Amino acid sequence: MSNPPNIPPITEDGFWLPAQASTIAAETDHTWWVTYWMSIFFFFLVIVPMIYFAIVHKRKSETEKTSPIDHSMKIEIAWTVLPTGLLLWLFALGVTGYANSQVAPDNSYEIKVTAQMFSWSFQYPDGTVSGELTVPKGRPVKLVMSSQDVIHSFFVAEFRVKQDVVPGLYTTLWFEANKTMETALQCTEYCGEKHSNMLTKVTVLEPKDFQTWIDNGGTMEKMPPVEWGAKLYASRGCANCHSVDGTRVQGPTFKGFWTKGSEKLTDGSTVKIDENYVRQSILEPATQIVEGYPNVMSAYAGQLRDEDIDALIAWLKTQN
Amino acid sequence: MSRSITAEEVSQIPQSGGTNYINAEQGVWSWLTTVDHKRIALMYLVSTLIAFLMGGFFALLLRFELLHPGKDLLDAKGYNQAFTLHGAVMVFLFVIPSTPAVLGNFLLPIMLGAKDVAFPKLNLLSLYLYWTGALFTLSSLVTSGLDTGWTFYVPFSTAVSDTSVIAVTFGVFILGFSSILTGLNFIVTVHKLRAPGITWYRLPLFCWGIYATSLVQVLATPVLAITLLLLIFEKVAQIGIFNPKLGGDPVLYQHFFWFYSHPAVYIMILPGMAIISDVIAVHSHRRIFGYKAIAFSSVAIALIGFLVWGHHMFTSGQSELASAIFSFLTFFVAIPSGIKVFNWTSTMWRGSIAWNTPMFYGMSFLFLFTIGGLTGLFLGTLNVDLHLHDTYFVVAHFHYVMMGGSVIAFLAGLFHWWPKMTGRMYNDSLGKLSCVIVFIGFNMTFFTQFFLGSRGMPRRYYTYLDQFQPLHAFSTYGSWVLGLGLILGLVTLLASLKSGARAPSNPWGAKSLEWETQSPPITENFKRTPLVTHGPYDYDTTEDK
Amino acid sequence: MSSATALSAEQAPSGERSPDFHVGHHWDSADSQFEAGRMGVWLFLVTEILFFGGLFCAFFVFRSWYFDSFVEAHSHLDWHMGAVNTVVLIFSSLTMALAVRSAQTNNKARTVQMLVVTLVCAAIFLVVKYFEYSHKIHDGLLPGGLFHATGFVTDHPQMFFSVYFMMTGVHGLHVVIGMGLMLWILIRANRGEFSQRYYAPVEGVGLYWHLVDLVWIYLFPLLYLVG
Amino acid sequence: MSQDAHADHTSVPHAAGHAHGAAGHAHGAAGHAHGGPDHVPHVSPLSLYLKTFGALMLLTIITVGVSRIHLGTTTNLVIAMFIATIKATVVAALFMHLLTDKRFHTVILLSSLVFLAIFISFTMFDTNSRGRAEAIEHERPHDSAKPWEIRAAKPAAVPSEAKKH
Repeated sequence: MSNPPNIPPITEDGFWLPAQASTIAAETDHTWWVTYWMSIFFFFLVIVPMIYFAIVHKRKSETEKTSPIDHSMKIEIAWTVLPTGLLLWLFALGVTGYANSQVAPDNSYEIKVTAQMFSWSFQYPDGTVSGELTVPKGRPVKLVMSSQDVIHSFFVAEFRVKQDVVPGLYTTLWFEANKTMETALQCTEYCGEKHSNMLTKVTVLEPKDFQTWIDNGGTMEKMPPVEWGAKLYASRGCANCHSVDGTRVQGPTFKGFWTKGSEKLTDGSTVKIDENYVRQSILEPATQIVEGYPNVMSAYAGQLRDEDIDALIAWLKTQN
Repeated sequence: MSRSITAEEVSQIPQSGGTNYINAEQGVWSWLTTVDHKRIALMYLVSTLIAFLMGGFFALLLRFELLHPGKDLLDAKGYNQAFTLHGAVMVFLFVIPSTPAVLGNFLLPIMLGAKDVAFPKLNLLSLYLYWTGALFTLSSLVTSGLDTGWTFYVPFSTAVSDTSVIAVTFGVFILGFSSILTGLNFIVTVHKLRAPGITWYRLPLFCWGIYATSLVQVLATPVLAITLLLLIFEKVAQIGIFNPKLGGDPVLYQHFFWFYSHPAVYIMILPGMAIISDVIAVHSHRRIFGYKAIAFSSVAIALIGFLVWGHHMFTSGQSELASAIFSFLTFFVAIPSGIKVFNWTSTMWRGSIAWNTPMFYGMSFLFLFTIGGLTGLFLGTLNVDLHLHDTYFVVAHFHYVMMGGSVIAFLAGLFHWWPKMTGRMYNDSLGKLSCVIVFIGFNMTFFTQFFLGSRGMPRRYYTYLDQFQPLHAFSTYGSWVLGLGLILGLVTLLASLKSGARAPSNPWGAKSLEWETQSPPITENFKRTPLVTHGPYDYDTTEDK
Repeated sequence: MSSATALSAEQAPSGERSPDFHVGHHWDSADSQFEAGRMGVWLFLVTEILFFGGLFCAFFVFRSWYFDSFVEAHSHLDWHMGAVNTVVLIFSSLTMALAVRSAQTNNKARTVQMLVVTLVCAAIFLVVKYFEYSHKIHDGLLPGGLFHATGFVTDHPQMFFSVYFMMTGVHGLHVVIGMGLMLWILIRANRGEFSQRYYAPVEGVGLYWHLVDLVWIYLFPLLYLVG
Repeated sequence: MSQDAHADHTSVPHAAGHAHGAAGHAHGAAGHAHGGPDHVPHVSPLSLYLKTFGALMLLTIITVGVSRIHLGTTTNLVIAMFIATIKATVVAALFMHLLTDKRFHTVILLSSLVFLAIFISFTMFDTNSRGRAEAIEHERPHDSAKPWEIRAAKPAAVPSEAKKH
């Protein structure tokens, strides 16, 4: 096995933490390292004496007498007050960084995020919709997120950000990427069978490249429709339920779909397979359920542009 | 002061034959209708160990599956069901009931010098409720399984999952009542059945720990009951309290759930701490350092534990202000835990430390729990938690606390009180060997997961990015070592039943009351109610007081 | 059961029932057993309060979110029926308290009488509840997704009825369980098992019943009067 | 083992069990087989129960009466809760005998209310303040470098654009 298609690895940097790629990452890592060294200190403070005592005070005879000292106010107060002070310091570090990470600057670039089982959809201010997240470098990006079905969670390790995406609630998250890179976005709230496949690619581009990307409707170079359709198929969740090799998954296979001519629906009627049928089935799938399949597909209305649907149709025609 | 006691001096020589609670009556029926707390404890022991083996089996399946990305053994559905059942069985059927219902049940009355718990029939009812709850929970194995995670988060569990959610939640609902009744029983027992001379400050610290646990059981578990009831009604009658489509709130479910389940973490760890306090003092033959500090920190943990549940929800969509407050309070629960750890280490100072199985497990606990506790600081710190939340770091953290803490402590307690419970001595070398293997296997399995998580590996993933494969594989190899060690430990104990030497009444030279009666005790625990004139840790010291 | 040796020492040799027949072998006296039992019941009531507490929490959360809906929806409840039930339940609390008192004073006939009256009150409560429920069901004033009444001007009346049905339903279940418990002590009282030295079950059930009353004391104004 | 008649029972009462809480009971004479005191109930006079019932009825009428006067829904709610709490206290103190019972049982009851209050208030603290950080941000724009200073300065009156250049 290898990574799911198009998902780049997380950039590693040292033993513990991934590389930093956002403006808040450094502060988060600072808190991490403070906590880390504090933990190391207290760990040895407990474990070294434990091992030392176990060795030097190993029992030599059953009648051995032991120390009568069973408390010491001074030392007990010391080991209560001192850690309390350190913990309050940790809290202060944490809450400061948190405040920074929660409140987006006013000039943020706003992207709407819709999560559904098991794909992500990013809608840009100009209407461009993409299954992958592409953001400009050096500009705060604010994500306004909601879920169509169950709870998901948005996590990009290099940005040090995470936020659950909840149905019936808008949650927000912001970051400012400070280097151009590619990485993986992972869903971190268990959302069902394909939870671990709910990944997508995050790309940070130079502002001018990002502008090009937006102008091309979410690609760097204009792709031919068939190729664009294939990409949408892979990135927008179609592949989870519709196979291209004829195996039956949740929904009908796309193999030989276009040449089949017509489809029998659960209400007994038969429809002709044409552009209108496909369009309708993508935008409002519940209106035309193919006989023998469950009504589980989410509606893509508002999430795909007309060009996207045209591209998908062009690609579907090539599946034989 | 010499260790004078008005109850008859029990000789150190092993008793052979004679009646005890095990052979007092014969036949299955005598066990199923018993109200003797010791027999009930033994039945709990067998039941929870079966649950432990099942949970462990699921764990090995999970680890095996994670050897490589993609399918090794299970498909995604099977994996999701395995981790759900691993969590649900371990939490609800093993860790929560294990120490209170097994060791607490067995020892609490004896340590108090009582003949039984306050309500013996209620105690038996708890056991039957446990069995009934377990039956419902495990029924999912033969029906359609369960794939919601042990947390049953809505709306996945209510709107999407087509598995046996109702049966399992109903089972857990019943298990909750078992837990409540056990806690209630113990609280009244500690208040009302202490033998003459056992003042609050002469209680063994085990009793303090169990008492604190019981408080949490009584105060927190009812909220779980109503939560699960609402979940069931959501599924059968679209009640809508947690359903965003109807105006309900899925985050509210998390509040309800964690109001119970965070204190439940203390239901799991407080008894472990209770055991360790006794094990370390007894095997160091030393007065426990900071008795009152340990006793009150147990109660403090139990109470502060109710104020911090929101730290499970820092990324949930909870209000930022609430997160800040919950984070602040979370640090205060770290302090009493820290105090305990310092006191335990100090108890070993100038002690007479026996290198035997219970002490090995006790020191393992100290090592592992310290790591578990300290890594909790990372998760309580708000901005670091944003990075670590729902990653393997969390998995590693709570396994260090639940497994490295509670389970290792349970094993320490089991090895410590095994001679009392069964009247047999086990092979100490084998016991120590099992501890070393468990310790190595545990750290291989779970320490790896800390840096898996900090590098960005999310939890509950069936398949994962290629870069994590070597670490996952190492963790899996560790789980095999861990499994081997645990099996060796159980075999050591079981072998003692067949071939172990008869246990004297006080094999460790301990001072608390349970060691004054014979091993195994008679049904009434003591031939007459003891009058206690000294504390549970009054060991011979270098100076006379 | 518990050990034969312990019991034989406790039982009076005459073969007559010892005055302590009900005292478990692990108690030193009837009094400490009684005290322990009462403490146990109180702890159980704590769990009951927290159990209902979850629903109160849901009530307050949704009331603050959907304030207008709650105000509008609560006017669809018939406060007269709620008031009747309040009186019935408080009266049953009185008779329950008197049943305990009669047991304490060895008045078997009065104990039985009072328990019967309490049972009847509980039944009246449920009958009134039945009429209320059937009226709501008829009007489609149902919880959550089942709600199909029309004519509401606010958005979330179904949440009010979710909370209403859960609260009154769980409370009603407690009334039913209470009736079962009362029946059980009624039979025992009728057999003459209770006296001034042993009436713990009557008092325990009494405490439980008062708690059921207590919960209703809050439910009535919350749901029926002010919403 | 001693052949003493008290073989199975200490003659020392379980002192610890009685140690806490003001005893509300007059303990009867000891002297039967169990050695400890027998249970003697505390019997309240009949008139007390009847008066309690009367008071509860009166309070019910007041609740209903007040709720018919419109003082604003929340004011009405507070008043209704206040009266309900009086009623609950009366029931607990007199019908449930907390007044004459061990103080510890009152502690038990109150502790449940404390934890319930924690549960409801913390939960509502979240549900009623979600998204507030964004609102605060809108009024008081935020400087990532110094989040606290800006809050302390509280420049709520300054239009956000003017401050940010």
